[in-house]
Amino acid sequence: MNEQTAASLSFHVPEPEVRPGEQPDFSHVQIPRAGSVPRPPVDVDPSEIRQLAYSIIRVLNRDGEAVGPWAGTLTQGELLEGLRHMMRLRAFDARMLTAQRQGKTSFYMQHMGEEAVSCAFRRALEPGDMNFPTYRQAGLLIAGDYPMVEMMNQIFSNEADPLKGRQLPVLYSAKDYGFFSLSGNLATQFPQAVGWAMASAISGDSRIAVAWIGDGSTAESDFHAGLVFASTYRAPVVLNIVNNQWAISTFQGIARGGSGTFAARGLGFGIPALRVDGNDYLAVHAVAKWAVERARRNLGPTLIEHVTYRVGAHSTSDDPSAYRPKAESDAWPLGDPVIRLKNHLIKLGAWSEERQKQAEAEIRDEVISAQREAESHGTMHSGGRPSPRDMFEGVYETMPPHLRRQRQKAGF
Amino acid sequence: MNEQTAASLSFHVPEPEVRPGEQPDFSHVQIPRAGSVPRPPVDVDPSEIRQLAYSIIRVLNRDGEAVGPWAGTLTQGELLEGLRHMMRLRAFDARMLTAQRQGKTSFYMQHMGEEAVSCAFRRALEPGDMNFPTYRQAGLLIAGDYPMVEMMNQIFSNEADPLKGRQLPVLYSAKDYGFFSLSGNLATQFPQAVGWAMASAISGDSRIAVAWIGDGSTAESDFHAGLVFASTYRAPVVLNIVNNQWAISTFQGIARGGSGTFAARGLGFGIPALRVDGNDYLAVHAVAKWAVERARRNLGPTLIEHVTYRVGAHSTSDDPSAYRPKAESDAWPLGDPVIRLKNHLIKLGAWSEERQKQAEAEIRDEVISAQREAESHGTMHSGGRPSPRDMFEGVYETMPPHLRRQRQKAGF
Amino acid sequence: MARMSMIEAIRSAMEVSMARDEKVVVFGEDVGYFGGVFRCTQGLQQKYGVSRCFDTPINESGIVGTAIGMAAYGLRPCIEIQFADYMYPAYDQIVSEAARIRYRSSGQFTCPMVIRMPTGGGIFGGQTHSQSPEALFTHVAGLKTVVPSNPHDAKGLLIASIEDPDPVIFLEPKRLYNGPFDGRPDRPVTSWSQHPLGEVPEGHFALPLGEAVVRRPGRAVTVLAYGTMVHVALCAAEEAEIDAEVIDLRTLLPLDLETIVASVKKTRRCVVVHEATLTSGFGAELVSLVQEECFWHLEAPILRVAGYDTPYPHAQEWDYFPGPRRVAEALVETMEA
Amino acid sequence: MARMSMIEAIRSAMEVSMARDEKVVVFGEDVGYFGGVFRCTQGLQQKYGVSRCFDTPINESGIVGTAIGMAAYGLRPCIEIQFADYMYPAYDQIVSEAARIRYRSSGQFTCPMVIRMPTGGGIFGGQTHSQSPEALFTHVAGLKTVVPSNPHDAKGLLIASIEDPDPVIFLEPKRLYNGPFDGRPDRPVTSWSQHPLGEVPEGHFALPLGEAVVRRPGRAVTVLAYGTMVHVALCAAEEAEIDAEVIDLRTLLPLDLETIVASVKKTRRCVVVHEATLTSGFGAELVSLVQEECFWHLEAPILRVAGYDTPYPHAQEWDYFPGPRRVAEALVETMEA
Ligand SMILES: Cc1ncc(C[n+]2csc(CCOP(=O)(O)OP(=O)(O)O)c2C)c(N)n1
Ligand SMILES: Cc1ncc(C[n+]2csc(CCOP(=O)(O)OP(=O)(O)O)c2C)c(N)n1
Ligand SMILES: [Mg+2]
Ligand SMILES: [Mg+2]
Repeated sequence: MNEQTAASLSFHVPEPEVRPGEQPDFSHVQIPRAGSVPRPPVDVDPSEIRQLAYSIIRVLNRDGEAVGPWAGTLTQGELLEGLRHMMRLRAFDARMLTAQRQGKTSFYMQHMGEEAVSCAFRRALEPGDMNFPTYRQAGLLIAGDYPMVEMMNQIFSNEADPLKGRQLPVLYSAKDYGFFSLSGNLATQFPQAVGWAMASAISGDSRIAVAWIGDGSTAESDFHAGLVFASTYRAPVVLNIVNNQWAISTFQGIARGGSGTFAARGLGFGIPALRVDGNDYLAVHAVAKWAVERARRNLGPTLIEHVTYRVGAHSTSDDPSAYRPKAESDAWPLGDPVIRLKNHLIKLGAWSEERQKQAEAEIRDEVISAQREAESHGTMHSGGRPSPRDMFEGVYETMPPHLRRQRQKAGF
Repeated sequence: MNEQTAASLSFHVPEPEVRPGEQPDFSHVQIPRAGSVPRPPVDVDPSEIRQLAYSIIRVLNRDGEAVGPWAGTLTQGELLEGLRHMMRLRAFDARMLTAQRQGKTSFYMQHMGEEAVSCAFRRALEPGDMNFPTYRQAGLLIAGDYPMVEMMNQIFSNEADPLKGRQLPVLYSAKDYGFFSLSGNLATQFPQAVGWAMASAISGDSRIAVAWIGDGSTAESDFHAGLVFASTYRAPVVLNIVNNQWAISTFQGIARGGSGTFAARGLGFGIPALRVDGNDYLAVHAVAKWAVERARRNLGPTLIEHVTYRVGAHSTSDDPSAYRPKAESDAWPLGDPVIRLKNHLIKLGAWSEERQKQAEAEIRDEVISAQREAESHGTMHSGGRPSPRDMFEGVYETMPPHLRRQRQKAGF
Repeated sequence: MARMSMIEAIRSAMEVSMARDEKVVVFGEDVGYFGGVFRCTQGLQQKYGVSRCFDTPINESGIVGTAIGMAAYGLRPCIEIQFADYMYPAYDQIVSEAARIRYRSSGQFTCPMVIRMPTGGGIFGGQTHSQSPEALFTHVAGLKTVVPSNPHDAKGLLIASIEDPDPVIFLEPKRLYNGPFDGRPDRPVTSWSQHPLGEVPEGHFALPLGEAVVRRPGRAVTVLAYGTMVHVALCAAEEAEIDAEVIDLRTLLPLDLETIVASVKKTRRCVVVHEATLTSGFGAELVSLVQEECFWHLEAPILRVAGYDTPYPHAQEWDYFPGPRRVAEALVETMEA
Repeated sequence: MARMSMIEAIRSAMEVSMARDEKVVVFGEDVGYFGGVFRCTQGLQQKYGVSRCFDTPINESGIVGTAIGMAAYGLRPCIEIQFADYMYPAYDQIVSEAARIRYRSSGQFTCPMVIRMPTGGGIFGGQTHSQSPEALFTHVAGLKTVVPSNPHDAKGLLIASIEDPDPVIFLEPKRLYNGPFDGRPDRPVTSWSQHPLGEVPEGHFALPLGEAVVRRPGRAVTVLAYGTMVHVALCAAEEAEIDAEVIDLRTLLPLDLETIVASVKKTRRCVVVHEATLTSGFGAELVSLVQEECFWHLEAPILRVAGYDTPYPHAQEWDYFPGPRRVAEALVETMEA
């Protein structure tokens, strides 16, 4: 019945281009020229912009100039502030990594190389909008002026920890700053964000939700759940994929499979999908603004893939030298977001290497003084811990009898 | 910061074109001419055939002729046999619906209107291939010459039931006929099929797997899990979506959302996606053959959306007149699969209305005699039931002590 | 007061809640236009519009996940999982998310929501329309679990659940939807219109979560039951002619341990009944608590009558179902111990 | 015999199994090239190739679902869920599918597979790297559940699990990976190289599922424990100077009830210990069985020491953890009852 002979099948497992000891190689990553991708009107028919899921929107060119139709969404003052946000996040990370090594906290996760994504996106939001982030979007807090000392209190699980020591370090929650309680379980926030957005629409509100997920976590089923509901109810939500090329030890090909891009996952749902240079502060902001406006104007969800690179280890429990070449991050073709924005501002004549140095020193001081304050409330392995009594509180609004009995027996 | 005013959001819930009491309307369903969709080579680059996810492959035209590049995959003898398979399935359904009304079984689910999908697909498979079906693919059994009397024994939960009364009627299992044990939980079979296919590839085998899912169930997360794994490992599997327009009371727009088609869900995974006229026996077979060949030649998965219509109720527990116009199925523009194949064969001069009548009578007799035999082993509400002792068997290969104690205490 | 079936009582609870509080929204598979496969939400979309009662895609994790987002926003979702057997795809959202959001955010975000789901067998539903997964919820800190046994309680408890500030799992024994089933399928079905607990206040009324009720006072042995098994236990007590005190737990968590302990200290014997599989069922927790609290009063081992540790079979449903005969046997065994 | 940590013993079990039977395949998140975040699969890909040991997308339902398909095909998947806390997305595939395929197909299809997952706290992992979900498996007919407490058993039980014809949940107390942790975080960590049970046969050896072992014979009270709590219980017995008989259950289902009953009938007292939350934990099942079987022998209520009914907190980990002090208190309380 079938002409083909019964040749043996064979099993295919995607492999990264290179492994430790080999020469980093990103020649397979296609990067369009800055300014070359068109900017459609926000009410465009999604089926007309499918190609945006296969390109990369970029604003900053090699010479540090902002070019093309996506340029011009931020003033110079805003850009200077943006640079400062990214620098602050980077300095914060550096201090906390050291604090972890010193045993002041059990765990930390850094953002090195990805600072532009959350910092620039944050600027496109209004007060009242709600992010449903992953652990790698602390830039939303920094750029939203959440006090660093509060972040440190959480990281140190000290007596001033707003989460009372209950959560793993970096699993922040900051409702008033539009930052939803972080989960340790990947992808669960995706349908939650969509639900929050649906609730806003149901309530005739004007606030929107923003969902965040990593490249590896798009494989999780809740990514699908989020897309299905967002598509069906045209929820006012922006769905962000941060493709930093790695998911702990697995390269993005394991999650992406035969697909062209992660953004393309949105096309099957009729959701407009854009890819953006995640190391380009201006491009991220422009795309965020476009998507936020769609949501706010009741035009429905947008999916954004932020193309970036995880320069550091996955977390303080990880050592990437076991699975990728050490110098890979240097070879990453989209460069460093801080340096790129700095160069742009210098090009504009609004900044200089000296002012950069000076700002770095200021920011370091700022972070150090915040740390000093936080440490005065205790660190993980010093005194000043949340009380064990707290452990029993807040499981329910009112403590049920069985928990009361348990606390009593525990003697707390 | 944002120019737009804070206009109120509003909530969108997709609604079908018409509801009970209104005039059926399928004018929004775009149906290309038979023969108009090209047939690419099986080793085509998936990114070159994305448009196939938005069209409908059709072979039989209005005049009952087989036309275009997808025609010609079956001989006249095979077509005659195919007609008989569909008729047998329809007659089987009719008898079982009656049997349910008579209390001989607790439950039944019919295939009216969708017979071509499973019957034609089955022909493209080889012995040893494995289907992971839904409850609406009994055509795989009928066209695979699984004894009808065995199906009835299962439906009647009688003493000859191959599944010993353990399963809800129609949740068949027939390993030797390439039919995986049916689950009551939607979509779980999707990653399972992919896993079976991966196992075949890992083992250097030549057998392939076939997954089945309904339009409504594509919303389930396991649909995504299946696509992700199929894409990553290029598993030798054919992934079928049977879009019969309804999921119990919800029309396909609830699951499809803003998407153009269900087939388009595959594009984001780089999986070739085809849409086919599911009421066209020849088209289903041609597309099945194409996809099966891809899998067999280690070219990876294919996603197929079979466009059809659920003419009957969801199950014997359902009454569709509560949620859709009664005459909607008459208005369905792709016609009836049995009549269309019959007309084609008449056109070919290989068949006639008289032979059709005669075949109907023969098949009815065949089904009746199978039913008589099955009923001799008992029905749900007569004697001849599987023993309660069986209830404790087969939970594990070897009965553990606690189950032995429970059975002993039960006195069975 | 009005006469209601359990379906009508549940519907009435949602209707009353939606009328009182526009934050209450209702959704699930087939729940909107059609009104649910068991018709519990019939008419709600017509009355309150598609924004407050709507159909969803078939994705239980999405249903619960979006409801969590809505609850965090400030709405009060009351959602339906079509059968309890289909809650597993949502289990992560329930356990890792709904149950923990208040705790992990130190109260910044809360999750007031109700997840309704029909449970239990007795309708020839086979293994995926018959399960009783309550123990999978009672093990999870942060959830409350409610199981009504009649229309009156169903309404009062559902309203209380919707008004509760925390996530509540609301299990509806589907075999009771239309009448007080006593576990004897050979007898004609009685309807709620014949039963005093089919009399239900029409307007708003809430029954506090965490209060059990004695359905049948007795001195010989305490029977702990909930849902369908309450009626089975009552029937067994009559048939065995044993003066059992039958307690309807109504809420499994928080549990009304006081009522239980008072009864067992009085009767000095205890039988626990449920339909879920025996091993690690909620009965085990009840046995543990009773023996911890009443050890010195007990005159016989506490017995459990429960579903066998097999999947729920289709044809052998009535062999599987822990009916009055099995309960009566346990009562006799306890009395003779 | 060789000296092995628990990680090495688990790796050795997979290595031996893969060498003996080419049907054994190993996969999971970060399991292939990298060798797993706890390094349990290190070297397996190099030795047996990417077709037999490989990385997967991050989708637990997909991992278990594809493994079920592979098992139905005829392979023997031994898969890793990175942390037990992340098994919930796969719970439907485990409960509704893996556990029931043999039964519902009347043996046409079977599901021989092992799902390995690290469990338990004590590593400052917070609520999503610390859970002990064993009761969520023991309630499910069709699953077996295994929890080793040392390298020797881990290897023997894992090999037996891989060779078992049915699905086995293999829970690995991660606090024991590198040494026999006794629940006193203030003391220097001992390593398996100092412990007799760190001595493990190098080649193939299988320990039958369903056999408990007495770790410490005693006459005063029986302690039922598994995993990390075995070591905590031993420590508590020493510290309280109570002649406790400590039983390491090893397999929760099937359970070695005989060994348990024999011990309790001898000691007449019983304490049950686990790290999972108390309510509806596996301890409840143990208490129920012991009181059913040994009622007339018991001289005191059976006590449970378990995790509190809250999410596993981060900073208060050592207040939460049921350490030797709490176990010792229960021993004393039982003795004084
Ligand atoms: C449900 C679940 N499965 C597995 C994990 C373990 N885990 C934590 S982070 C991570 C990798 C995520 O990668 P990606 O989504 O790319 O995000 P990134 O860390 O790169 O920002 C994994 C597997 C988890 N936290 N939750
Ligand atoms: C996990 C799960 N959720 C819900 C159901 C209830 N259910 C059974 S069939 C069905 C509709 C499925 O529709 P579709 O996938 O379109 O298949 P069709 O019936 O049209 O063939 C639903 C919701 C189920 N069986 N399993
Ligand atoms: Mg990543
Ligand atoms: Mg359908």
